[in-house]
Amino acid sequence: MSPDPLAALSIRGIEKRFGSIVAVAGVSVDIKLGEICGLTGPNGSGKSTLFDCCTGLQKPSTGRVYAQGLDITGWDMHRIVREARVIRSFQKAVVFRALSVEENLVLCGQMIAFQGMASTFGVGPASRHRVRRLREQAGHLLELVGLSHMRHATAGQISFGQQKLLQFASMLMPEPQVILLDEPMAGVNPILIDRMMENINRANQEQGITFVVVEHNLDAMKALCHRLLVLSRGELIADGTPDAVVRDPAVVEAYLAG
Amino acid sequence: MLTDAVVNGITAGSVYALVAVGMTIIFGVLRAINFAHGEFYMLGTFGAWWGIETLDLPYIVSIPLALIIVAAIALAVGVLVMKRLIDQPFQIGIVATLGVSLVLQNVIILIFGGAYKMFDGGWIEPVEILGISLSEQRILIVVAALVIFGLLELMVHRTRFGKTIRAVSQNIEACKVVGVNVPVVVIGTFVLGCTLAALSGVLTAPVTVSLYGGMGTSITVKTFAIIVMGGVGNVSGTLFAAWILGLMESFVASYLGLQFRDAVAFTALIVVLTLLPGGLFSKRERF
Amino acid sequence: MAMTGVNVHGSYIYANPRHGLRAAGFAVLVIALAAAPLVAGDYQLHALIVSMTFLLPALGLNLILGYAGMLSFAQMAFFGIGAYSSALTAMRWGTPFWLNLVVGGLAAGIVAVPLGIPALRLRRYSFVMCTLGFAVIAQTIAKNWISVTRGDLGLSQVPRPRIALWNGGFEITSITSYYYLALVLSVLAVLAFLTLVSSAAGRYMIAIREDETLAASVGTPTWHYRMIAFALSAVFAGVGGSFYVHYFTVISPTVFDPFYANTVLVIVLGGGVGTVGGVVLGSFLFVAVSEALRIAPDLRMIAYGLLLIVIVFACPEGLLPLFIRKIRFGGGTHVP
Amino acid sequence: MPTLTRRQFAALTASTIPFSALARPARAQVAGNGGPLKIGLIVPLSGPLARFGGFASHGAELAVKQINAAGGVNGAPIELMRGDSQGTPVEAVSAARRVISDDKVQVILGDIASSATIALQPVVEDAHVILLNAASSNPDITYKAGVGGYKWSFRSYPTDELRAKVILQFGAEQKHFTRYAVLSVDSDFGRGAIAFSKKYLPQFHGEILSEDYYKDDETDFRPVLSHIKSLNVQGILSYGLPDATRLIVRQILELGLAGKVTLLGSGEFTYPDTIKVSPAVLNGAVEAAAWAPDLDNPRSLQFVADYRTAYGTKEVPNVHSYTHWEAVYLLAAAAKAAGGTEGSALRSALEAIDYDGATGKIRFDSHHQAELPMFIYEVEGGKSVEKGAFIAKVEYPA
Repeated sequence: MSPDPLAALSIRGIEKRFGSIVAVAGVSVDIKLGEICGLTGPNGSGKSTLFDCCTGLQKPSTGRVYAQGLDITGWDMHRIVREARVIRSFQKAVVFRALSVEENLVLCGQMIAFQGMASTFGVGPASRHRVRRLREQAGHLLELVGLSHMRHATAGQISFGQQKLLQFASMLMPEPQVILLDEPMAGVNPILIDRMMENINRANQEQGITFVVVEHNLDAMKALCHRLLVLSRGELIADGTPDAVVRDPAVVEAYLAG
Repeated sequence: MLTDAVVNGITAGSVYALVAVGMTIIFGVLRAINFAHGEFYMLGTFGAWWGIETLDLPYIVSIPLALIIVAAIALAVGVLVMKRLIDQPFQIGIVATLGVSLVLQNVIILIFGGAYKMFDGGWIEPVEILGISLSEQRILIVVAALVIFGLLELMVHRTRFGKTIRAVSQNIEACKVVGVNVPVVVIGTFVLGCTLAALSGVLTAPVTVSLYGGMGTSITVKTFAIIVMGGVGNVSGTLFAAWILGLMESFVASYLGLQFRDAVAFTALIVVLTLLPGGLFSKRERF
Repeated sequence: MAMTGVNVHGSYIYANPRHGLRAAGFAVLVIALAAAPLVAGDYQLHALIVSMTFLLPALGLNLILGYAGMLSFAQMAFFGIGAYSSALTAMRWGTPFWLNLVVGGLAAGIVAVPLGIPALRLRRYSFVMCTLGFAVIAQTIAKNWISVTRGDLGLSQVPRPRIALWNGGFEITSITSYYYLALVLSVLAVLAFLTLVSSAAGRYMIAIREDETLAASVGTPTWHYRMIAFALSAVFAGVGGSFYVHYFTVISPTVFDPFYANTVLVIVLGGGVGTVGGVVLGSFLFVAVSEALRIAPDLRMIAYGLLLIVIVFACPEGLLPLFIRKIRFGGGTHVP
Repeated sequence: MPTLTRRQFAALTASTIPFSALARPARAQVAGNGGPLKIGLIVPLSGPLARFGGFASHGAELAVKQINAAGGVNGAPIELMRGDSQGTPVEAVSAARRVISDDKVQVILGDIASSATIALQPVVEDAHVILLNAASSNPDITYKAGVGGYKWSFRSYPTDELRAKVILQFGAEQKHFTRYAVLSVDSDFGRGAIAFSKKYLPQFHGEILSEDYYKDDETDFRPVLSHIKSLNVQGILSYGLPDATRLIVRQILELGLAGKVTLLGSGEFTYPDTIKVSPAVLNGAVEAAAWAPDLDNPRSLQFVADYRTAYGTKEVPNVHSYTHWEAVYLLAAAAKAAGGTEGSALRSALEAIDYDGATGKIRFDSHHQAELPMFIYEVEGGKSVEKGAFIAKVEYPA
């Protein structure tokens, strides 16, 4: 059970208990570099908790997580993002509502442009140059996701679907290796869902970013993912191509029972 | 001297507990720190003093009179101010209740003058218990605190109003959805909480003797410490936290010096919070 | 939706220093203030000085509350620490004024760090209580450390500021010179504040205020930045305290009383938390209101209290948004 | 060390001349210069110290009313502008600046809180306005006034050094006490008086066994009193607040300490309202006061009667009522002597004044400190009994 140093994420025996409740019951799985991997399962099956354990929001009770061989178990979230280049999204908290669309992107790019903490206090020409570069990069990304026209709008005032697109664009700013998306299509209208899938595919193909996507929308998952994982009651019950997995009797039963 | 310190701590703690429990239930439903809470304590003593001095009533009659007066004032404040705090960010509550506190304090100064008054009533004859001498009034305070906390526990867990209060403090949105009249609950809780503060004021007035407009301010600050230690919104936690604070203060004052009392109490509070961020009696932070 | 920390009201104007309107407004205000001694009497100048004295701790509170999302009552404790350390340095060693300012700011900032280590792990009300407790403890120390602070007697005849110049310098004594000193300090403080909040670090602080978890997910070391915000807010307060003590030339433990802390709180919340203009407006307006009400000493605090209640419900985001709206509708100026 | 001269109280009262006889020839100044006498009264009217500001305010207002009813000063009525200091330096200076700048007062009367008074000193110095203090106790106020620096600051209130000394002397000579506990207010008044007491303790062979200071809104003294009970002390040195005194007395009674310890110091121990709380506790209590309502002096008794007529019989004037009332009369006398209210003339008149107040002659020394007596009262049989008046010269640090 040694970690695969080439895997984008190597999850080894992750278990998470809250008192007597077991949310994740010993999951081990490798996410290969360059993959778009779906993670699904009924409500309460432990998908979000597994995400949390991989990204530092929660510490696993036992088990370890590796990113390309780097042991990131128990690291703080900000360190995982900065040093392991593994970034995640949240279901509800999507954008920084008081900031403008552009500022949201600049903020997310800062961790690369301003490495040391002292540099973040800089206001000289060098810092201004860095911010200008970030704005240029932001402008480019906004064009890609189709939000250029609302660059200066306050993020809290654009529609929820647009916020999700903004969120996605933000996550590309720090040039991550792995992106974990927590229900990117929930609450988004069909037209924007298509645009979202297009964006994910493009980022995957052009930048080689690995994706792990938690989603209930099975049709979208089938179209998007190279591989599908199914969790039920904290255990991994299926792992394979989307077509194979949706026909798996264990999966069907889990959904019917759930 | 040790028993003295314990008895002193418990009696002082009971006074704090009566004031603090009002604040904690108000906090529960409203999630707002009531900076004017000490002022209702002050109004209670002034109400009773007014009854005794101006209407020439005996102390026992002036108690309900004071409570009725304060409840009426609290109702007015509740309708005019507190009701509007529902769903507002908490700093709005701070400024608004600071305003209420300034108004109440200075209206009293305007009506009765800034000078201190003397409270002439109550049962202050000392009695000996376990070799410790204390006034009957203090025994009354401790008994009253126990009775009131018993009643409050019953109310919170057994009555419809109590259950509604708990429901509102746990999830105000859900309560609105199921048709709970949230403003009524908030105002009702506010009036109840303020009346409890006033009761504490009336009961302690015979032992604190003097009254003046600004007397509520320090009570408010101590009350904050207690409700945070007790775990905000926790009725029995408040009583124990108040007793613990009373005991702590009593020991510091007895063995270290009165001038260090508040500082040591707050240092202890900081230590407690550092170790148990949710307070002493709350499994998790509820608000 | 903040998952941790104090939930600050949702929508206000983001501090973008590039707003032309803001820069113009700031310039007009500074010019108007610079010209004030031509028309204002000593009393009015004094009131303006008091406003500017409170502006510094208010900016500090704005940083910690408006930009890092935590309500602190320790602000006036830091103000007091700055005042005491600055006064003691000046009285013992006759140090120049600018050095006293630095000493006051640094002393407050340094004390903030060990306090912040336990306090910043706390959330919301526990944090509020912790900072309130700190003010009480600071007052007790000031009262009981008699060999240094002279206890309740306080320090008096604190030297007036000496401004060192090539020709030897001069001592600030007249109210007009104090006024200009306060104005220079305030302008510098506001500029420093604007610079800070528009830097990358400022963006991180706003992110923490908005949503601490989300901020961490974009690589913000949240604890560090909250600590920095806390320490810097103390520095602002300490510098304010330093100016205060050299203006009033007296300091006693009463500086730790809730009165001061409440004044600063009202300035920030009433003016507009999370905005620089709001705090500037707040400090002038609330001192002006409290002074204007002196016409009726007996009714003064009642009226002040009523005003607080009315203002907070009429414009819960502080007075600044109200003013901006007026400008927008009245002058047709578009604020993006 | 101050030289202490003890006089018989009777002699002091005998020398008191009725106020109407005070008129003395005006100096060689043109009458009416500087306009009517305008006094800015800066005291706490809100906040926790408002309870003292109220008394001071009533006293000063009564004096103004009386003087104006009798024709005013130099033919013009006195004008009194009140300003709220909240007992804080910031508010005191703001209030003072306002009355100086807008109302053009020639005199500031105030504050009660020492820190506020000290903050006012440089302000009046720059504005060339007189500051007359009639209530603060911080010794710095006069150390740094007159030849000490501030030429415009005056204090017409006896010093706490005198107060602390006479109490210890009375305790040693009359009561033969040696064992003391301290329970004073945590302010410059309470702490300052105890600091002076420590200076004189060796001289009177006393020792302090415990030392506690209470906050001005303290309500629970039981822990301290329990501690004091275990120490077997004879006297409690208490320089405190009158309303706290009542609590202390009641809690002494509660703890069964009545008759076992004696309160000495200052805190209205001998006022009828205080004695009413518990005569058993207060019997033998010794108060050193700058003034007391039962001072056996016709002018003082008339003041008490007028005050109670004006503000309701229930309100007994306190020492601040009296000192501020007398201070207004003192200023009126100075204005009369100066023949006007022009600043420097008024100041010279104050420096030279020889004024007969209800408690004795008011004359300012080189530090602008009035030499005023301390009265010793003792509770005997539930009644306040005057034991003598003491006066001393203050010795200033070099």
